[in-house]
Amino acid sequence: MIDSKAIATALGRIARHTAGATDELCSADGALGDGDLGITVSKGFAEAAAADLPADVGLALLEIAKAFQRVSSSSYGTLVATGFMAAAKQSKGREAIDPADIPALVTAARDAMIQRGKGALGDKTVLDGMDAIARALEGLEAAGMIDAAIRAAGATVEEYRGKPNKLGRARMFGEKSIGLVDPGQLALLRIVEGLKS
Amino acid sequence: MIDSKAIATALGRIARHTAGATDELCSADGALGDGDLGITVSKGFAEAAAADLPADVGLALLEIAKAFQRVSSSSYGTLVATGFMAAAKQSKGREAIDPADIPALVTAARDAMIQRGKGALGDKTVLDGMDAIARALEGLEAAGMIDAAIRAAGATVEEYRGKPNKLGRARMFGEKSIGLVDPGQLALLRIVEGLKS
Amino acid sequence: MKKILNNPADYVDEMLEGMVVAHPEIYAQPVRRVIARAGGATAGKVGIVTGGGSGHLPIFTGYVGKGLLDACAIGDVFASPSAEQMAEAIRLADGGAGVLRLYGNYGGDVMNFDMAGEMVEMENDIRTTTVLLTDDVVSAAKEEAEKRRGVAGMVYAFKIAGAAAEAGSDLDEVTRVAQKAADSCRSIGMALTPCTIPQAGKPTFEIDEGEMEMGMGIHGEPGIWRAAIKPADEIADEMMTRLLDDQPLARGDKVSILVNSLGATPAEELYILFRHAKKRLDAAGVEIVMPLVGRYATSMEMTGATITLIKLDDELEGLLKAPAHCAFWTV
Amino acid sequence: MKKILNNPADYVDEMLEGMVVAHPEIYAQPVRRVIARAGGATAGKVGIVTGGGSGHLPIFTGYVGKGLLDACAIGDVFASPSAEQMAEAIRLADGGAGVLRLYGNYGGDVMNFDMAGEMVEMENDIRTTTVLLTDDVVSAAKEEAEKRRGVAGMVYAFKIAGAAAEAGSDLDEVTRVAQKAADSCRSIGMALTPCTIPQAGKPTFEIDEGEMEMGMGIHGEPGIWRAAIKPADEIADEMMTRLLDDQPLARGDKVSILVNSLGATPAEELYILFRHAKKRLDAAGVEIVMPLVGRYATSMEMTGATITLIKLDDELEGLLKAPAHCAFWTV
Ligand SMILES: Nc1ncnc2c1ncn2[C@@H]1O[C@H](COP(=O)(O)OP(=O)(O)O)[C@@H](O)[C@H]1O
Ligand SMILES: Nc1ncnc2c1ncn2[C@@H]1O[C@H](COP(=O)(O)OP(=O)(O)O)[C@@H](O)[C@H]1O
Ligand SMILES: [Mg+2]
Ligand SMILES: [Mg+2]
Ligand SMILES: [Mg+2]
Ligand SMILES: [Mg+2]
Repeated sequence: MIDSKAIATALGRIARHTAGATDELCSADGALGDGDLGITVSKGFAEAAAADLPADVGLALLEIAKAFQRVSSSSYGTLVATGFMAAAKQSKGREAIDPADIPALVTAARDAMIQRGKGALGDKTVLDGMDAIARALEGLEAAGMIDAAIRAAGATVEEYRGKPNKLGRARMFGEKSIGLVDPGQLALLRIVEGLKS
Repeated sequence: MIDSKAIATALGRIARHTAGATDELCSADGALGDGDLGITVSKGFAEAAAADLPADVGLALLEIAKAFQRVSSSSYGTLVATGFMAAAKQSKGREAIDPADIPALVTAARDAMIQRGKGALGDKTVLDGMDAIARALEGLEAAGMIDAAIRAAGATVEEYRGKPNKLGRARMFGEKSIGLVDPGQLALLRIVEGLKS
Repeated sequence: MKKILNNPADYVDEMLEGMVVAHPEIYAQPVRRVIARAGGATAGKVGIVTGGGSGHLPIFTGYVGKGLLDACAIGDVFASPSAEQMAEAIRLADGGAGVLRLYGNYGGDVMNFDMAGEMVEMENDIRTTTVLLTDDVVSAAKEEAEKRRGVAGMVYAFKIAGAAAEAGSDLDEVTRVAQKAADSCRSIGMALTPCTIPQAGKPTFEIDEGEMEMGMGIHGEPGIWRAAIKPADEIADEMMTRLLDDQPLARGDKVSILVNSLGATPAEELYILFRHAKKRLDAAGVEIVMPLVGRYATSMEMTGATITLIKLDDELEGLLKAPAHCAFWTV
Repeated sequence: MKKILNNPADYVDEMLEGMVVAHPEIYAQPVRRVIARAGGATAGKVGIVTGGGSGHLPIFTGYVGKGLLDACAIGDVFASPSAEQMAEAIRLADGGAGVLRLYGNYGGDVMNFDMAGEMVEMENDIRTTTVLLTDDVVSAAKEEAEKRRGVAGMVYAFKIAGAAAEAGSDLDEVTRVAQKAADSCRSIGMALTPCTIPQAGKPTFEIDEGEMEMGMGIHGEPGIWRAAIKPADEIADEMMTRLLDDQPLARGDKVSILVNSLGATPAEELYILFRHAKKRLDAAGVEIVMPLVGRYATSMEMTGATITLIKLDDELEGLLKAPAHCAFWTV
């Protein structure tokens, strides 16, 4: 079972890992956008890791969403907040969640993010990574989840490298975006890697 | 006797000579001002040389003043026009002037220029050159006048090189103007040299 | 970085503080990074809010004022404000008749404004509507026009929607004319030099001394082509051709035209552009109403210009000409 | 040269053409390089003319309009117009009540305007007076204040003299208040980057990336010091100190303050400067009336700013606040 304390520990790991990826993510975003993604992600997780999480898992996830909103209002920050908010709604009133519930939470987050950003799967965004993770976790034992998520996120980055970006700032680069990694997909990889770090 | 034709011939010479001094005068003015003096002088004399001069010497000199006004309204152009205008007033109604009248005409021009520019002798301007020429010509034979004017204008340039500019744009440079030639005095030297060229 | 500032992190807050103390009769900042009308919301009037990144004055905050906007949420330079700040702007603009969210189509802004709309609907029971500006013709093909960015066309939309709200129209009506204004706007930009985001400390893009970029966005988004600087008339011609291709005009049509500096380009050069743009419209038999030439939507010290055309019918023309007042513009 | 232009030799004429066709209800160009009011001179009203080099919009031509100027002679970029053009401006401004020549103290302009005055007095029997702006405190010591250059203080003098003329004052009276306004103005500038005169094609001066120059004139005339760019508050402090040293203000005094961009410096940064300048005036117990923050007197795309203070009594305050309208400014 995963409680609010376990979530706090995981956030601390992600915060440390993404802090180290700040420059990498900024330059990936610099090539296709405004170059702020590393800041958004590292600041967001630092703020979330520093937050005092309530015992109710739903409220804890809401707190994380709010932390993201406070420190970043770039697209990715808002999307991450949206994802956590959707997961929060599903787990409200519980002091712990079952690992078996995780695929459903990821799916809920993915769907909320699709709605918020009016994006589609296949547009070469973080959504594709979320979708790959959700599908990879389906029916897995708790023990294998993190590795599966990392594999899925990493495979998404590579799969989309050769495709053009169709959403967000990167869309303007059109064919020039082929060959470049989507910064949001890369950020998602670094985030899930953080869970294992 | 000097008639309107002789004046036209002299203008042609000055125009040719000052055209060759354009860059030199622009860079002298560039060091202490806005760098347009070479253009002002060469354009002004070119326009004057191209003008159709009436036989009346006074009206001819007025035409020269107007030509200067037309093509340049930088300080030097206006001062030259003012000088010619003053000389024009003194010679109106005559078809030719006596070389012996020239010192008086230069003096009249100098005085009008002092009034127009609210300057004083010693401020390191074209006025000092005009004054030196007026004094040098006093009582001279026609034959020696041009050489005397060139000597006087040249000596003024050298005499003032070591002094600070006290008028016009160059004033702002204060002590930094010491060691630099006043562009207006240099221009006057090139103009009188033109008479001999 | 050739900028006049203190700590780059304070750029936006000090700028807002200066603006409010310079014009206390127009602007107030009841909540950090939210500018509202000095007198508060007007009871019974539809509120209009906008929001977006800083660095575009008079856009966005500058246009809060009578006959224009009621409140504005403002982010860091070129960055979206937060959903919470936008929600505050909506609350401050609310006079009980609902609030129109009127802003440019940028991903981050849209997500945050949508979230803000949900927040105030749930928490404050305020009815809101949205109109997005999508006037930049080079930012997406005509078939995907809804994906285009919003640029200087915002100025017309603010003015026209603001006039309708001031005249007492209800939320649906204000939303309708705002959408009509947005639909009638087409813009295109060109840039000669970048600007510097204070906290980044380096130019937003690089460009050679002799080069220009046609179609560049106001944050340095890539344009259509980059090449040696062309003569002003050729620049104006290409810009007008692209605008008129996208929204053909017929003899007898009426437009307003905004020739706008991105910041450093001086008024002198805007008039040189205007002169040729007008020739194009004259030749097409199109009448110009209330032309705007100046700095209406900038990118700080960027060099370049944008041209916006808005096709007017009698309704839009009347609203465009109605009185309005803010620190940057008086009609 | 990062400029939008056609043939550099046509820069001024095309700019004027564009300005007049953009605002035909305000400006007319009856004679080349002379801008007059669209409706012509107002019979019985004192005329006010100015003149100077191009490249400073809204100065000079921009301020022709109701409650402001009647006509303006305009030269090449940064160069004086001719005496004949100035004489034409005077003739066009003359409504039978005499004409005030109100302009900045630059050698060439003064000589040409004096000549123009003599011309119209002789040829047209128009009575003229002169008031010179000498507001740039760094351009000469206080003991030689009459040698100082005129800069952004012109804006206040145009506004105040224009209001007096519009109110029906006679030539002596308009001249008196114009002189009073001129005497009450003090300005100082600072620059970060040069501009390029179109026909010269190269920057007016060179300055390192990290450097600023305090006290520089609007044509790049040398200033007081050049060093690493200072924080905005320190810049504002030095500028304010120099202005207040030259014209001390007492608790209870009233001023208007103009924080003006030389062109490229954005409104954002003007407000950052204003914010600190206001703190200085607040601390001194000096009241600010109608502050102006924006681009009122520029040097094309130069980066930098000027601050002007004008000390006001009730008479000047009333005239400053009187209605006025031109394409660049509505009061
Ligand atoms: N509308 C959208 N829907 C889903 N993902 C998006 C959307 N827009 C951007 N993204 C993702 O966010 C990443 C960029 O995030 P960020 O740098 O915060 O954006 P910006 O700075 O442009 O607001 C992209 O690489 C992409 O994966
Ligand atoms: N008020 C004045 N009285 C006399 N001579 C002057 C005056 N002002 C400038 N000059 C002379 O004119 C020269 C500069 O001429 P010019 O380049 O035309 O001036 P600007 O470009 O500053 O108007 C100076 O070197 C000086 O000799
Ligand atoms: Mg980004
Ligand atoms: Mg961003
Ligand atoms: Mg010169
Ligand atoms: Mg000159």
